[in-house]
Amino acid sequence: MDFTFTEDQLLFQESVREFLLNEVTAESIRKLWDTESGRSDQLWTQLAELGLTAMTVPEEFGGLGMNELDFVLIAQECGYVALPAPLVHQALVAVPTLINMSGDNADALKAQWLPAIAEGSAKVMVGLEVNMLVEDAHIADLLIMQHGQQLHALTPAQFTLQFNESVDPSRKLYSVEWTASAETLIADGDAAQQLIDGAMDRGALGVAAESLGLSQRMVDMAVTYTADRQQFGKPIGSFQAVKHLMANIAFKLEYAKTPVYRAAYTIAHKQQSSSVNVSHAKLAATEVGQIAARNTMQAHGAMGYTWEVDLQIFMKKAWAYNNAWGLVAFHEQRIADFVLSDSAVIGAGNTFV
Amino acid sequence: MDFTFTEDQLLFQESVREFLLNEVTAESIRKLWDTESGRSDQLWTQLAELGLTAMTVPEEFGGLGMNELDFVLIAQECGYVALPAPLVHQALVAVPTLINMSGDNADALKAQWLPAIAEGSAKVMVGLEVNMLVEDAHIADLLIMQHGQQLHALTPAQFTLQFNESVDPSRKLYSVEWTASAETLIADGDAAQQLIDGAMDRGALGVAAESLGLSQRMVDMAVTYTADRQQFGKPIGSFQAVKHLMANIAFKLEYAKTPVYRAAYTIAHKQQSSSVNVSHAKLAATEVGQIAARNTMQAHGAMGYTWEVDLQIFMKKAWAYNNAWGLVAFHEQRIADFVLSDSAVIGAGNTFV
Amino acid sequence: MDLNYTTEQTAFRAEAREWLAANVPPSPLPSFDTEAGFQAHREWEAKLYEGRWGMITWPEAMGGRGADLIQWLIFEEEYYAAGAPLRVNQNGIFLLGPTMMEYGTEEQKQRFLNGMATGKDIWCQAWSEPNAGSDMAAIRAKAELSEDGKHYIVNGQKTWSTRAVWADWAFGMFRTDPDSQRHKGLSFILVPLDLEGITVRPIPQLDGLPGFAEIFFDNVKVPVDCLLGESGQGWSVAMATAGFERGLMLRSPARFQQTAKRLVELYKENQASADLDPAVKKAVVKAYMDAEAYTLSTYQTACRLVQGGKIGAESSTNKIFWSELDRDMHATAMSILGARAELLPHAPQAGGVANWLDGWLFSQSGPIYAGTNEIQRNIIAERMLGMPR
Amino acid sequence: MDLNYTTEQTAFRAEAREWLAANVPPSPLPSFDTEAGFQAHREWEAKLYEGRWGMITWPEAMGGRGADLIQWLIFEEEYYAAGAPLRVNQNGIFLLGPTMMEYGTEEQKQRFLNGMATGKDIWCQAWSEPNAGSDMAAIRAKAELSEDGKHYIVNGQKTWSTRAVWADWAFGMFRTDPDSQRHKGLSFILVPLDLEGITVRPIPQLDGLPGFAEIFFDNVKVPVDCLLGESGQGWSVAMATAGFERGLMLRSPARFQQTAKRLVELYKENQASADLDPAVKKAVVKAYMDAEAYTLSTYQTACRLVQGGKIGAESSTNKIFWSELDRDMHATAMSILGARAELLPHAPQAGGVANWLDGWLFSQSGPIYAGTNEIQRNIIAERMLGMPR
Repeated sequence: MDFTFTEDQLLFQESVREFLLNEVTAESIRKLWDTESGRSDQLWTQLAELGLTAMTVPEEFGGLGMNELDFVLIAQECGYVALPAPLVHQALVAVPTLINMSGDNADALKAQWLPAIAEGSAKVMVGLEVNMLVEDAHIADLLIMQHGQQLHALTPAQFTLQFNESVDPSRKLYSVEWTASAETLIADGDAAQQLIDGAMDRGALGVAAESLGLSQRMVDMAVTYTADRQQFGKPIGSFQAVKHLMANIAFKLEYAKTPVYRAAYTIAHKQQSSSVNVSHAKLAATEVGQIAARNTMQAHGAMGYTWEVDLQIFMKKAWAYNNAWGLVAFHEQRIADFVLSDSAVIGAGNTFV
Repeated sequence: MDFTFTEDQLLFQESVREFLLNEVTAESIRKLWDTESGRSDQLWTQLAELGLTAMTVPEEFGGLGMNELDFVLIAQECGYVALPAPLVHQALVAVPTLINMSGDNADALKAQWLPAIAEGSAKVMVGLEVNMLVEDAHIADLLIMQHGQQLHALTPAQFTLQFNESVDPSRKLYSVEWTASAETLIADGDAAQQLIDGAMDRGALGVAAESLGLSQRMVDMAVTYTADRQQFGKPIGSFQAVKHLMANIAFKLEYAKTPVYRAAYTIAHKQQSSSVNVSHAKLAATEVGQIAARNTMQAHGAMGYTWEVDLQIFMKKAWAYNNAWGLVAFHEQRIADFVLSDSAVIGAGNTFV
Repeated sequence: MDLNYTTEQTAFRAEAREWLAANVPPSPLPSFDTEAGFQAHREWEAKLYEGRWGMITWPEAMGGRGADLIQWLIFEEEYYAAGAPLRVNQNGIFLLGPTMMEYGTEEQKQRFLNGMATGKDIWCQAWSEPNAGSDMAAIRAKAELSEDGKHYIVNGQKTWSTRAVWADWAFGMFRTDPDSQRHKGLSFILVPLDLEGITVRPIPQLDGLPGFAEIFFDNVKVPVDCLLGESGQGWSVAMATAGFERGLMLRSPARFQQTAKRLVELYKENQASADLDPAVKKAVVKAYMDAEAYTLSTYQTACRLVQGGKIGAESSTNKIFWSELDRDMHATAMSILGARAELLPHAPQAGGVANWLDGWLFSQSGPIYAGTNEIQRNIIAERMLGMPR
Repeated sequence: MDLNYTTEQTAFRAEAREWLAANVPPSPLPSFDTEAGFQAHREWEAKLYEGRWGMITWPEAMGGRGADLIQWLIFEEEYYAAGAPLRVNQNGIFLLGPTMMEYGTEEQKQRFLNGMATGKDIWCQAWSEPNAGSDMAAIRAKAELSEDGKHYIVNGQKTWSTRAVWADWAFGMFRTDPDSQRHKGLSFILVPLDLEGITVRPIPQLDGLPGFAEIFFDNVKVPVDCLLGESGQGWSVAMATAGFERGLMLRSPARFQQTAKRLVELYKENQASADLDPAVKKAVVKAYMDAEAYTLSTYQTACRLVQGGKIGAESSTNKIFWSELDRDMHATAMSILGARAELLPHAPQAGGVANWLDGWLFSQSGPIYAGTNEIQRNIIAERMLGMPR
């Protein structure tokens, strides 16, 4: 029993954090808002150079062969800077979907795409029905699309996109028009369903981990702001009401972290509980995200309501993640189905099985 | 349009408050805890002398002929002192049930019981199935009991009682064993159902009004306590966190009062909306009761957790009222049924109809 | 207690309803946080004035109807139910207007009230400063009397001035006694925004539109007849205004009742999916109840005031209640909309999101502006409950 | 990260489970807030000691098993799952014991630890005073050295001493330097409760039982060898104890997991009526999640500590989390029980209420004792987030 990350994992997290804090500033994010694609090839190249695009790609395909647990701390850091690039999506959703593929075309697909993903020369996105829209479809070299109980792989010539503007200017959401055909089909029936379920869980894990980072960032910003901002002759951060707004985020955030790490672990180790664990992680982390948005907005006063203050970058993403990769109702129901089933073994001593 | 009480109503409320504050002290309540019946004949006589038992009895039966609206402020004061006597129950539930009775025995029943109620020489209680147990059945001279869609009237010889101890030592709850017979039957079918529904609404109105008083009392006690109690060199009431605990009761309490008054008005004026109005009143007032209990307990610190501190007298009653005269779910469903019906006319301009 | 409208009140409602049905623009005006929208709203103010529906609580002689608070509530109900435009000149009509009637000279009333009423002059507030937000007494912007006594020389910076970008006039507090501290030495001054030395810098809001602005004053010469009330008495004058602001006039229960009604409709349209989260139905029922409670309490207060009572702590309790109700209702709508909630209305897949997102963004400001809810809770504890400072 | 138990851990669990299955009383002991119940619990402590399950984290030489925190968590899980009695001597074993091992003299360890372990000496705390609750540094009870230096003469009053009514010994802080202020000049002293001049006045709780007491000291002569740690260093010694108290050892996740499990069962038994209030199912799911989260975080902290890490702000975050979780779970149970919720278990119509009402009453104290949750929030804001004081 060891519920800690290794020194290596923590050191790598730290170096990625340092890189991201330097490269992905609020200023650089706002600059991307004014570009057409909203995405930066240069940033992607940098991420690839750091090895981040290769992390979850198996070694035989030129990757680092790491798993969801290795990546979860990185996803948290991506949230902390509100990374405007589909790294988490690709590493946690697209790559495992490709890896877990079997059947006729599978080997060819893997050989074609995984090395390119690892080296940063190709981007692959996954569109599931649960999300209605596909994030970053406009920069995808390959789209893996759900069609009921099938998965299809599409190259840009095989789809057209319509942009859907989100309240978060960093989110690039598209509706995809395309036609399912035997030529595009890559998985069907149970095999496809397993891939879809796995993609769903990993997507939810990703936004859960990012939500931890987003929440931490909002708290850090508000703590800094309220230490500087003076009213009634003292910093507003010295008022108990403001302190408690922050403490109420901080203590809940602590209790959202371990469910996220546990979910990453049980996914990585293919444990049966992973779906329920992911739902717990998603609910806990995105709930903290909502509370963090509300309380840090309040602590910022009128400043928080402006376009100029960077809080909005993180707040709007936290709002959007509340409804992405499965609504609250969906995840609650998954847990209820487990907890209320006659076969559920719960209570003391049954957490790790 | 005049949503205020008359000078007379307010003056009478004040004189009743003064009487109750003098006569119904925490000390006197604790003394009653040590008696077998938990009730005081002397107190009942005093209430009768003040005219309170006669208030809702029609003038032709020796009463004051006042209605639910006249009585609601009195019920609020009864809550403020946690009156250990079934005045609200009798005036708001039993008396109107008798008044609204029709049929063969109705006139005889009214003539026998209403004058006695008015002068304080008889007590009549109503037992509805929604409450499972009957409060103060042990001191009732007449019990009106629901039996499905029937009402029966029972004298003490016709029932036996079993005491059910409540967390609130002032509540005297009984299960009643009795046998329905043609002899005891006083209303049947639709006529009985109407009486049952009316009793239910009035009972809920009563505990709603009492809950306002209970909540106000808890706030008053906690404000006093936290002004006296010193920690870190100043009164704990000067800490913002403690202030906000109290403010969160106070502002919600303000918005629970008008729904209670509106419900009393629409019942008194037999308006169709009264059932929905009562449910709103009950939900709002008992919710404030729960918040008041929690926050004043917290403000009292460890003192609040003791038997010695009088807060428990009011807190435990507020807890009990949350589940009396219809659970939260029941009242919410009544409002939902109205609001979601296709015929509901809601929105601006439709509050008073 | 009599919860029936009088015949006169019912007739008044009918008259308002009829006029609104005939005059409210068939489709919503563009946001008044855009230049075109601002102009359209200014024209709507003029139309309201023509029908004598612009400032119904003002005396008849000033173009109003001398309406009492009950009539005002009735009119607001009809106004919101008709989906009429927001009031671009609310700062003028509801805040400055009543203050001017109380504190203004006869000459000032003649000069300003008509322009305010007709929509010719749109007014904005110039109260907050970068370091004087919740703590208004910390104001530093100066207005020094010129040597000839004809002008105030105004210097300093104001911020969070709502609708200041295209407004004509501002009113606010300035420190006329440079050596004064806190609440003393402040004066209430009216400033035409086209004077030399004034720079208005728009502040974009969360939605990107410039809903408020900073105003910079660089040796601006404001004529002395723009002083409202006595010099050095600005705090008392402003408190009258603040009382109005936090009080009834700007937080019409009708607005929240209509939001609750739209929420019920949204829920019914999406009931199957919404009910997957059992909290939603409960929240919808609560929205209805709370909007009702806010209405009931407002009527009670209005009746008390009509009978000569004074406004008490209601201005703090109602600030918390409506702002948290508004945020909660919009949060529930966002839950119902699910994956669509984040989309702007023009997004191809946004079907049915209406303006809930806009409302959600706007509702974020409720617990902050006009005195944060933390400050209001302090006020309730200290002034209403008498807790120690 | 490896979330599997080792073979040794699994074997340890099996051993604990087996012993508990054979030894846990078949029906619950009476409350230890009654005299008979106190005695029954004292005997249970002795039985635990015999089986070497009383203080498993203590060294083997002292009758423990030298268990690490993971083993402790495993044991707690088995203990709560077996429905074993509450620990009447928890103040001794979990608070004073570890403190004494760190600060006690060899002679003190010999003298006190065995009596504590066997249940012969039941210990209570004597920390709070009427005016020193949340503000512990305001302690006034005095312990003055006698002229011959052999005794402390103790005077003053302590309060909120849990289980003090029938306890044998108390430990607490007293002011040994009469001129000292706040945190200085305090000493940590052990006091036998049968000394002359000591009066223990029971304080009945909300449920009417004397779960705590006031202790009055009137010229009580306490031998100087009852000083723990150095004279005047009481604050440091006590803070070590407070750290333990707020920390892991007394808030076993197992307790909350079992409550969550019982809540799930209660819900399933009453599902038809419970589902009429849609909030209930949501609350039940949340209870399960939060109890899991508390367990996960406790394991993480335990693993960190086992690897040599230090405890940080966890003691404040976990205080808030478990106490509000416990109150919420019991509130949900009260909702499910409906009209029965207020009934004592022996009421004829109480069928199925079990001990939920007792738990509800007890859960009220959680946000208050061991440092109110308001204080904990201050600590999180100031020490964990670095907000200004």
